[in-house]
Amino acid sequence: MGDQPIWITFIVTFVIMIVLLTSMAYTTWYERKVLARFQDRIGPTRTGPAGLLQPLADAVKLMGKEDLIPEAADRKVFYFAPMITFITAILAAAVIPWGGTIELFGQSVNLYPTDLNVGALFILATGSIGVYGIILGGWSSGNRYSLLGAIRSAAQVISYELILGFSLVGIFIITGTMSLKEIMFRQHETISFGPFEIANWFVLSQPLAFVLFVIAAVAETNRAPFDLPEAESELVAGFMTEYSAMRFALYFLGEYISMIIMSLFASTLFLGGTSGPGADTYWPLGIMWLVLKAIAFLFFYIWLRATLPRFRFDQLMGLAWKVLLPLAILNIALTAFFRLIGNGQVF
Amino acid sequence: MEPTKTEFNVMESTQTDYSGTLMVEDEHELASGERVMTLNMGPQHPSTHGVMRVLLKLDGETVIECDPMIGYLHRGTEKLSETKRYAQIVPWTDRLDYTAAPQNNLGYVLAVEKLLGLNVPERAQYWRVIMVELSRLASHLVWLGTHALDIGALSMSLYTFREREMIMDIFETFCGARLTTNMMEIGGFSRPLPDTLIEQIRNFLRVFPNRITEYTDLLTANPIWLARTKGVGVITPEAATSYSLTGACLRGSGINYDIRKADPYLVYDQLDFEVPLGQFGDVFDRYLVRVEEMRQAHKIITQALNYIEHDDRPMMAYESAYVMPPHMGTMTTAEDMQRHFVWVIKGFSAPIGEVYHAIEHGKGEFGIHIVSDGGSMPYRMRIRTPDYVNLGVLPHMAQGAMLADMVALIGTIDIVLGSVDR
Amino acid sequence: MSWELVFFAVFSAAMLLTGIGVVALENPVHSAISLVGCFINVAALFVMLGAEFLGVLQIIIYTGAVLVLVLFTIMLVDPNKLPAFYVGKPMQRNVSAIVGAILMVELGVAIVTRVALEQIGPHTNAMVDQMGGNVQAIGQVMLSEYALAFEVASLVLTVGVVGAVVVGLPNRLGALDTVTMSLGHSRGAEDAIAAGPKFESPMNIPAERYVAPVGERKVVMTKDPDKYTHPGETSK
Amino acid sequence: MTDGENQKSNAVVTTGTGWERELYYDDDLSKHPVVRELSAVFPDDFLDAVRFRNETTIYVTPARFRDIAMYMRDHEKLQINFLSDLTAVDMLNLRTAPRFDVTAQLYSIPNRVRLRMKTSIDDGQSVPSLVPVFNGANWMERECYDMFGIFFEGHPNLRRILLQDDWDEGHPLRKDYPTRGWKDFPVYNKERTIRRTKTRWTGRGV
Repeated sequence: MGDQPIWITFIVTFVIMIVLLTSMAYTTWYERKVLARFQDRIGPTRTGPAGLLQPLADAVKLMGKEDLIPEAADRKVFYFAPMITFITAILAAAVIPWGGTIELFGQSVNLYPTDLNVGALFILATGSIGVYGIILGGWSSGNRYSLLGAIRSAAQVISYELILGFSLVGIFIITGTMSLKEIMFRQHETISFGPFEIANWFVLSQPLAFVLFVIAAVAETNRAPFDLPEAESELVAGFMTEYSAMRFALYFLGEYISMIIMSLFASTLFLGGTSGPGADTYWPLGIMWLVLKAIAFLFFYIWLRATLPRFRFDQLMGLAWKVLLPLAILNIALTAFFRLIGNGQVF
Repeated sequence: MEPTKTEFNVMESTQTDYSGTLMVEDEHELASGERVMTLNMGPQHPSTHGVMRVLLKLDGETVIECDPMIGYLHRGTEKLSETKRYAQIVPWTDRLDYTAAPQNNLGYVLAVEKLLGLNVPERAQYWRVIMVELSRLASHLVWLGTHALDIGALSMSLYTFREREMIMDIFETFCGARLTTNMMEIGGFSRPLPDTLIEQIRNFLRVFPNRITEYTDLLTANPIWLARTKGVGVITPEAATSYSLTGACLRGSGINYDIRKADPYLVYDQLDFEVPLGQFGDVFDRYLVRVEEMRQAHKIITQALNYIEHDDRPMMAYESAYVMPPHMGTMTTAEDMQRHFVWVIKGFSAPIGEVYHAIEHGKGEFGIHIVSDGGSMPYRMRIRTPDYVNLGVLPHMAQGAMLADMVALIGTIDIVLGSVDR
Repeated sequence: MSWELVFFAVFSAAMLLTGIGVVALENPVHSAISLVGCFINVAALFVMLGAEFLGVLQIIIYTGAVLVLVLFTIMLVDPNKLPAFYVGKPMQRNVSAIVGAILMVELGVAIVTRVALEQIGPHTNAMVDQMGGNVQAIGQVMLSEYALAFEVASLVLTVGVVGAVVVGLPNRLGALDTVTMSLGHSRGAEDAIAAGPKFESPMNIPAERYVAPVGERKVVMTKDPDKYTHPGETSK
Repeated sequence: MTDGENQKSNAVVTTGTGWERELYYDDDLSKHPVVRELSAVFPDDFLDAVRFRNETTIYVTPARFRDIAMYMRDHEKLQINFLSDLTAVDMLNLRTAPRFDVTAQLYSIPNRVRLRMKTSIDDGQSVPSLVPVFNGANWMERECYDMFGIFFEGHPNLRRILLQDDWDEGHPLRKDYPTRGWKDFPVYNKERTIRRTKTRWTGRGV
């Protein structure tokens, strides 16, 4: 990190921010289009070609709306709660690597804002602060539906963060590091499998952890079928019931940014990150591979939403504590055991 | 006369419904009830299927008491019917259960025909069966879509509404209206059938079985769907009978009471179909029963259409006193024109007496009770709608359920608030 | 003045301010939010010291789990309904002042002994770097040198969890035994109460629990309206 | 699982026992099993039986309204175990007294027969509630109270149901209740509730 001037870091961060905010807007468009195809519709078509200007129209609409604050609300908390969600969601992008160090215009440029040596945990930490936006928003609305949504959300995020963390431990054991960059570059290596050379993606060596991670990631971002905090059928909109205009939009955007970050996170950890044909020689190809993997993961998110009914709250918690947690611990134990065998410390 | 007093039988009280007794307006009266939270579900809530308000008392997310409050859509149909001539009431019945208007029309029309002693031609009866079964399908499709949407299966509602659209198109071809059809007339049908109708129905019948398979593929084996519906909202057969439930709510509990079989009207005794019965009376059983009823309705429509397709007989009963004269007659003959005038201005005088006629509506027993004093308007018309009575079991089912189950329970009763509030 | 000093000043000032906010703010939820801010600043200080792992753990465990649960509890309590005991008694204030002072002194002594007397432990920066980073260092120390303490701590936490479950077990529906009858319509109420007997509440009867049968479920099909008209026939 | 071969195999009773389904529809009302049983068991309280369009109506006294329903529900052969509907008819224009007919549409699911049970009461008189016999009567009686002002003795929760709790205009399905309600009925309400406004073209009030 020290080998580049700080202004280049700022430029890289700025570019990533711009790309992230734009892509977040277009994730809403992407979700609406894909969901529409699942449901035998065509989705937005009126604003721009294929509805491509729809996110802009939505943004204008949301900014132009009246910002209502209920009388029973705790005004100050109500005011800044959405920002917590939004800011922490964006903060997590700081440790996602988009490639290694490249030479550009005679400067060496790192394609990541920072390479924290606990990068994976940093993402979990931002997630755990992000839950405050939900609880405080629910509480400060002074609405019982919001409160119920907030309580559900708190319990859900705490439970699933545990599983999210535990599912990563296997990778930490294999790689011996928590830095996302190093984990990613470990997957650029290939292993020979008979006559074939295949990429050493951790989804191959840690399939159980990947499944657990996907489930926990869906639950952590409050998406269907785990969208209980905002279950629109029983809790109206959960913690967001009383929010309107830009404040609602902040929650909305925070959710989509979390989705994108989780997709990038999963791609980096399990699907090789930027690894792919040609990625080692041309860095734009690497970024393209990462984006494609993230888009595939986002597609999976939307697929789930279009297909599955919603869990009940007790079933959700039961799933977390009775099924997923023992599996995660089993995965850790197995990985540690094989690592010991590999080190020659057992047999 | 003094109000009569009878000693109250305490022994019976164990089976009795006390729902709503715990209506504590002041929260301080719940001395030790700090853990009780009152949640007002509705009247503007997405899952109450209209303007219903359910007052819930929650312990955590467990419902300890539930009190449904209805009447936000009360339009006084029964009172209005006392000021309308018999033929004028038919459009009012459209507005009861607006997802299945032809069935409401049929229930009313059959009751009036029973009062008048009218015999309707066989062809009209078959067409009534076809239209009513289509409308039963439409009603069940709306139920399936919204019920699945409540439980969280987002796409289901769009799939079911796609098929409902085809049925609505058939209605539009048949009578010109889609939702509030005003389709049945006292005495049969007075207008000729459109040319494209049969082809349209055939089209629908061809695609529909595959579409049912699509729904069941998406839901019946889905573990989340099973977890949300199995063992939830159990009604024992005894409770179902005691609560006067009808339709799939009663048959889901395993009691065989389908008016089409038990007390056949129209030509249902000449058609071959089966009645599905559930075994355990939970939400999943009611779902299975309704899906199977859709298959049976498809079977009934196919049979009726095959029988009546090339029929050319008249569709209107010829009872000069009670039915409107034919259009051509009104235009050409003096007698018919006079009768038309009298029929429109004055209506007809029904016999003195009272009748109750019940049909198997998509949601249960739809009964019309008419008391006639011999005039051209009903002296008293009572509409027994299935949803209203079925909704009464909600407090019983909700005790001990989770909050998230409430939407499944409201959905499984299959209510339409226009029909509940009348 | 180096940037590090500026950041240190900012973080510690924010930490102190939010720490004061915890005790000074009236609304308990606001206090809890202050505590969150305090913890985040502590984490920032950890990161500045080069202990990123501790900083992140501080956020994940204290901010993300412990304080969420605390906030959770506070949210459900209406501060206006608390009995007077919880508002605070003079004795409590005095005791808390004394305890606070003692803790302060202990902390001061610890700092003074470390800095002034230069009694620094074996885990210096160089040693941490040699172990391969602070994550590895903490791991090794925890599971070798302090393994016993680590296990005892986990045992104590387990006992705590079990105790919390036992204490928190709800006696479901048992708390509700007062029942009143309200008949919304004023005229109706007078007459109906005079006319009808009062009933006991059915709420004391525990809600029936039903176990869903395992295996595939099928509907019974029948064409005979006289069959299955009695309860329980279909399940035979 | 289908069983459509022999539809008559499970007929309720065999012939000649006096409980055949045909007897319920026999022209001779005295052969009707309900009539036969009730006139034997409740000779004073069973008043009359009427047949119209193949439907049987029995009239009972209000005092034993619930007892008779319970008797028929628990009777081994009658098994009238289902309450289809419960309502009332305001007979104001048809006779002088008593004013209301409380009507219960009963049904026997095993026997597949309908029966209408009626009892006549005056305004202010109460009827025993059917809730201890059929739970479904709960909401039906609430609606009946709401619409007619009939009190059901022993009902656990007799509140208005379709109209709001503070409805102060009486009970709308009574025959002396004007269709547009009391407040807009000019005879009773001299002050207009809808304000008179001048229209633009005619200048006349609406």
